[in-house]
Amino acid sequence: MINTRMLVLAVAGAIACGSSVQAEDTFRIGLIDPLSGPAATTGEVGLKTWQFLAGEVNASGGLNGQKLEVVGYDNKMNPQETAIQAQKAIDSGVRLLVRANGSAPGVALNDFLNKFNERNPTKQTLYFDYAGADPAATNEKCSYWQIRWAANIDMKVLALASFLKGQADTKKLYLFNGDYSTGQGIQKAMRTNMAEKRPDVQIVGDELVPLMKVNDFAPYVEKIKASGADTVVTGAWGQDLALLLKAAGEAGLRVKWYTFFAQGIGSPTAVRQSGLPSHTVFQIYEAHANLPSVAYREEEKNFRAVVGAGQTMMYPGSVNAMDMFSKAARDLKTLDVAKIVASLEGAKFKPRAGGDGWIRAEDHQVFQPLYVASIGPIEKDKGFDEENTGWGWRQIGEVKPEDTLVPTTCQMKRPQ
Amino acid sequence: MLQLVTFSILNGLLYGMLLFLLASGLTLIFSMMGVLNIAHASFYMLGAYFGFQIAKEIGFWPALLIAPLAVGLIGALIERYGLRRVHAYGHVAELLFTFGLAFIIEELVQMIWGRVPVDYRIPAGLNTTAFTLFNTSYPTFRVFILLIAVAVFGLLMLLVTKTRVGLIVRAALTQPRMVGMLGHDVPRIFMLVFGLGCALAGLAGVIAGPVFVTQPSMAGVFGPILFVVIVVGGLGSLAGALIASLLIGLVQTFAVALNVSIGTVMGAVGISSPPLLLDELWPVTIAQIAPVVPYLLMVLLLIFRPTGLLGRRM
Amino acid sequence: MTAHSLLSAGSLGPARWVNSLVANAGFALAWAAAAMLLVVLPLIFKSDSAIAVMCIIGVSVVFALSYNMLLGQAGLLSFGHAIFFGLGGFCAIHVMNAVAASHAPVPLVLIPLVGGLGGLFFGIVFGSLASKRGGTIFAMISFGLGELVSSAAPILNRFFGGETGITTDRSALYAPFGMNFGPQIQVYYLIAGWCFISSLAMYFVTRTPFGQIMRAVRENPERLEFIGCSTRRVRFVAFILAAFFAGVAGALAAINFEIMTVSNVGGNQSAMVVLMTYIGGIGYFVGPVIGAVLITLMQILLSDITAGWQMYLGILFVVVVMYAPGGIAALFGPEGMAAQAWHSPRQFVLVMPMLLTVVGGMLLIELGYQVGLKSSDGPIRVLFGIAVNSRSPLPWLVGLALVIGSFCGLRFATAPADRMPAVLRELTGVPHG
Amino acid sequence: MAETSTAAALRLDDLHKSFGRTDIIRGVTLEVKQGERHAIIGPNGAGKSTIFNLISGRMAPTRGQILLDEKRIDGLSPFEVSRLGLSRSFQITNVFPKLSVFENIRCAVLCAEGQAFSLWRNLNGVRAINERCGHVLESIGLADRRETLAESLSYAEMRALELGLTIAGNAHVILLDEPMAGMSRTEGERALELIRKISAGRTLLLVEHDMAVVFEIADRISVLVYGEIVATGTPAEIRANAAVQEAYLGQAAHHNGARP
Repeated sequence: MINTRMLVLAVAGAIACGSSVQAEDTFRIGLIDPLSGPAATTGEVGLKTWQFLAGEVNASGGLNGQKLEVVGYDNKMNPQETAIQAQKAIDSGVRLLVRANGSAPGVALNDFLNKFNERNPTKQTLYFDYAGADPAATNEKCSYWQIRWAANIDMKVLALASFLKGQADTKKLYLFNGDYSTGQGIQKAMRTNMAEKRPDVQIVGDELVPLMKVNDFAPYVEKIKASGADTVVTGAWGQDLALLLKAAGEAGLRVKWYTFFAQGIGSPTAVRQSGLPSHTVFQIYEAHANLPSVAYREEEKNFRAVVGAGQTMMYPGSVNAMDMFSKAARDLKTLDVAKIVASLEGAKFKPRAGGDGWIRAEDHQVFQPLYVASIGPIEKDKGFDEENTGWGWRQIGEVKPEDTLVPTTCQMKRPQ
Repeated sequence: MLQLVTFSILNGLLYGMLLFLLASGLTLIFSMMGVLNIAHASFYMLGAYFGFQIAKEIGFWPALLIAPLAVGLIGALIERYGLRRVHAYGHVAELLFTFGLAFIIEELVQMIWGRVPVDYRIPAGLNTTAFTLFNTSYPTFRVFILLIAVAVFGLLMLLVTKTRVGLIVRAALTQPRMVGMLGHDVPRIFMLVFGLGCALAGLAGVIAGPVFVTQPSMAGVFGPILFVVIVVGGLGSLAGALIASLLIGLVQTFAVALNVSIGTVMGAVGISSPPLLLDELWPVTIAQIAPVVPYLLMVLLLIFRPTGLLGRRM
Repeated sequence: MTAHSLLSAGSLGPARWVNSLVANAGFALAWAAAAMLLVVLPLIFKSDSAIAVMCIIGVSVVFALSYNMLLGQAGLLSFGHAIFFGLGGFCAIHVMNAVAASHAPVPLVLIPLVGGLGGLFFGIVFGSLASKRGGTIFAMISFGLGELVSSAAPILNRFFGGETGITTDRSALYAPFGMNFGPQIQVYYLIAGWCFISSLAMYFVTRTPFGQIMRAVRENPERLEFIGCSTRRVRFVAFILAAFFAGVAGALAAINFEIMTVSNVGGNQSAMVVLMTYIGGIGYFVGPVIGAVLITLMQILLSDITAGWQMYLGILFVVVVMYAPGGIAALFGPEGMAAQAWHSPRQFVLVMPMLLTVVGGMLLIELGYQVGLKSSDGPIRVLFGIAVNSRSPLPWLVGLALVIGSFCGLRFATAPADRMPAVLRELTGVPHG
Repeated sequence: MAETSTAAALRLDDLHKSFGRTDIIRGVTLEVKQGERHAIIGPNGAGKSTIFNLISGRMAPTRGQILLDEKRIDGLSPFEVSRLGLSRSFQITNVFPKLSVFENIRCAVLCAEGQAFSLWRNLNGVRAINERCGHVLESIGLADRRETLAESLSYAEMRALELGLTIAGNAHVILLDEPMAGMSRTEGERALELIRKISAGRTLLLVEHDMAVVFEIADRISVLVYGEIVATGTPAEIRANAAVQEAYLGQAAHHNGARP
């Protein structure tokens, strides 16, 4: 039978590649993110970021005599693929997984680890979500084995609302989001928060557009125009954001754009191309290249030196994650992730970006200051620009972590 | 409101004409060779990237000429050395060949230009506003696209109706075998038509690239809608393709403009209470499902009138 | 589509029919051997990930075989087969959660059946529309339906669970004899069992009268009408059978991953099964099995080694379509190239230049990625254990030389055509005698 | 001469078919008796094939009725007509190219036996079916070719298989569309024998250009000119019929010219 012959060969191959040998003195970190296909751009930056951070740790003598190595696993943005890649990583000795892109893979990984760590107590594995935005991952789908180092979208919306409180010129608000969980989340949270913080603001439009399916946003732009909005809050990202801004630029729509994902790859370029006037596109995020914090700008400089001048360090969460992980490892003198996660519960820390941060024990959600910035021309060596567009972020507001406190529904199952 | 309608029409026309640029080539190829070229949108993408590269090196205007030719040439070569040998194995094999081709082209584009959108800008000369209606400016470049599309449509019609080649093509639409019998080199005609179709797609890419985003996923975004167009228009009918393109362009833009929910629509036709399990559809607005509408149209049409609006064969 | 146009859809020609009759005694043995293999595999490959990989392969095998019922047997090219894989899986996962919640004494082992019935149900719904016509129209309807479902799914949050999908815990179900299917190995045997049963069932379908009629509708639907058989009904039955087994596969996936998301009904999933089935070979029963194993491994493992795994997939597919329309199975089949190659040294020699072509091609592709997409990683790329500088012209020249040289070598070496098996003749472009 | 009863096996009643504005069949009324061999002749473009397509369900008539054993069949789809016991052959050979001769016949038998959708029995296990296929193969003289692919048969063999497919079912009325087309003399002889054999005990409606064959085999002949029957009768009567002479022979030159 051919199929049997094939199967043997195939699986033999699988093993050959699957379980690669690891040196004794290296601690391997598995990054599970899209490394092929359209979403790979973000995944690759994530991989570079973690390899950069691991390099820093190694330069400072590694952790407890062990060098860090970051290995990428391609989950193709697919939750099921995420599970199998996690399995592969753990098999090859990985005990710390990191991941950021897409909420489905995130939830899948939480789910996988909850069961896996229970079923295989000897191979318990920790997982850092270094940029995930889906609230579910720290609410109904939360996991003891996950720590989320980025603010989830509910927190960001809350923060934005409290920022807009101080923005008198925002009177007519238009909500423009993708028709998927995060988009719907933004829509809902914005409405409730604005009603509470700025009841005077009138929500003149509320759009949910199918994800990555719209070719021409001009009709939507016409609609926004017709609504007479002065401010648009959008969770659009990547292609959708680019097309939206482009159409707006063409039609000469002049509003303030408050975005959640404008630091994403290609988006600064898109802003630049759109022909929109400077400092009309805003983002709210854990950091930006031109923060007041000297320490962070230093890190940004080193990062760009390694990865390329155009690429900002777009995952500040990973910096905190690596800092806190190595600190815990050194304090406890161990790399046993079970001990480490236990020690991190409720831990307080000082983010390099500035301010205070802490890991909430109930849901392992990290709280830290968020920054509102607008993009516009940056003079040479007066700061970093984005993607070599000559435009960069300028801070216009900071939101204290206390103003991002959202309750959690997480019922965490802690191992006995 | 009037403003919304006017600009919806304008944008609908623009989008429709772009669709037509692609659909015309696709439908020609299909009706002549019986090949449903799944990779057609990939040639549109190639056009955009070539356009971007050439515009960067030499300038936009040369790109407008060279890029489509290059894409057409590639298309012809693929037909000659790929599709033609597969032809012997029948239509399924041909379909699958183009299916695999789409895969490869997307990967090639990523390999060469990366996965990030490239900075393909509207040429300075055309980056102005053509006219301003109800204090909304309409960009010159969109007008330019419209003009090009209309011009191409005109030329295509001339080619098909007035020239000898067109005569053969039209004959081949209905009587492919007979044309061969009449001693025409049918394979060569196929090659030319395939090249022409790809060139048209390439042209669409060159002019659409700056308006939309030029990135590896652009083929995947445009591809499916194309089949809707040629099916709705009727396989093998240029006029049909035009009508369908405009129809879908307008349907999509207006669906966006509407703020009606399915519930209200259903209520209007007398189905007030949602059927089991579908009740969460009721609050969904037409704008939300705008991009789904064409596929509904396509399936219904295929089931009840597979010849499409103006289709001849099948 | 004309009957002629479906020649590529493989066939069980008399030669092979005789073989299968002769093999009739042997085939029971073969299946027994396959069963044995499924049992012992996890004893050979113990690592968790190996077992996990084999689980996924099992799922893909069932899925691909179900697809080949349409494409290989009935000659129906569907671009929306994932609908039934996904919907079956979702039905299964909802039932699993319901069972777990109500503590009903339903063992996990029966869940794939639920998936199958789910697939069957939706198969009947969509099949009644799609089976109206064959050929290209069918392909397009299936495509349209696929797009419809996959674009409607994100809106129907209750059934599809939105973006995060629906999760479950297989070990929460009623577990007789302490089999709670927590450990992957238990899941493996569940999947292996169902894979074996489904494959056997699908094999038997090909040997029933209906199997014969399916091949007839593939060959010449019109004639079948005139000898008194409703082709629409044939297409319909074939469609719902395929949908049933796709549903089973979906349920197995749900059990294995304990999560289903909208991506499972998506176009990508539909595309993958086309690739698997066709690359494996639609003319042989084992074809899809080979394809499923190969493509699944490529998906899971190749992505670690190279950024261009999809490129290789696409090229492999196109090469198969162009040069080996019978698929990989045909190469090993009775008149296959490889089959000859084994026992004819002359042709075994020819396998060498082919391999060289492949090596050269890989070299060029990897270099391409290094200078293009991966340029930020620097010019050096380690290939076949050698560090290659993608900036220097030498490796490029080597690659080109390998490809062109060995390809030309093939063309010369393989004349005269008449002494060559068909596939090789195709491969080397020598015109038929 | 087969015995002829008075009951009509097939009756066409004022049958019309028009494509767009052009009328192809213009009120054909025709009665084929049980067990008779009836031939339709007429110049090219008279509408012979159209009549076959109407009877066999390939097309629906614009007006008029078709009765098989006094039951209306007009407008039914081909497989329904075939189920009612009427089966046809095609002028251009129309078989299952990639299936073996045996499989070809077996398909027809399975359909006729209502076994087409049986999913619970082994194909080779159904002895009755296989034996019946054997008989059919015997009767069309392809027994020794049973495992050959249909596409690799000789032309004459293919025509035989075509007939085999037509009679393999339970059809008691068979329509043969130019069974002799493109055959050499000797092949023709054998084909003629074959037709005689298979039409025994069946009702036969035949369209054929080879007049020798028609006048030799047919019990009755109908002459179709421009979609109308100008005459029906025994070969002798037709020979004698002036109208036919005029209408038909007038065409002869053109008609022969048109022969392949």
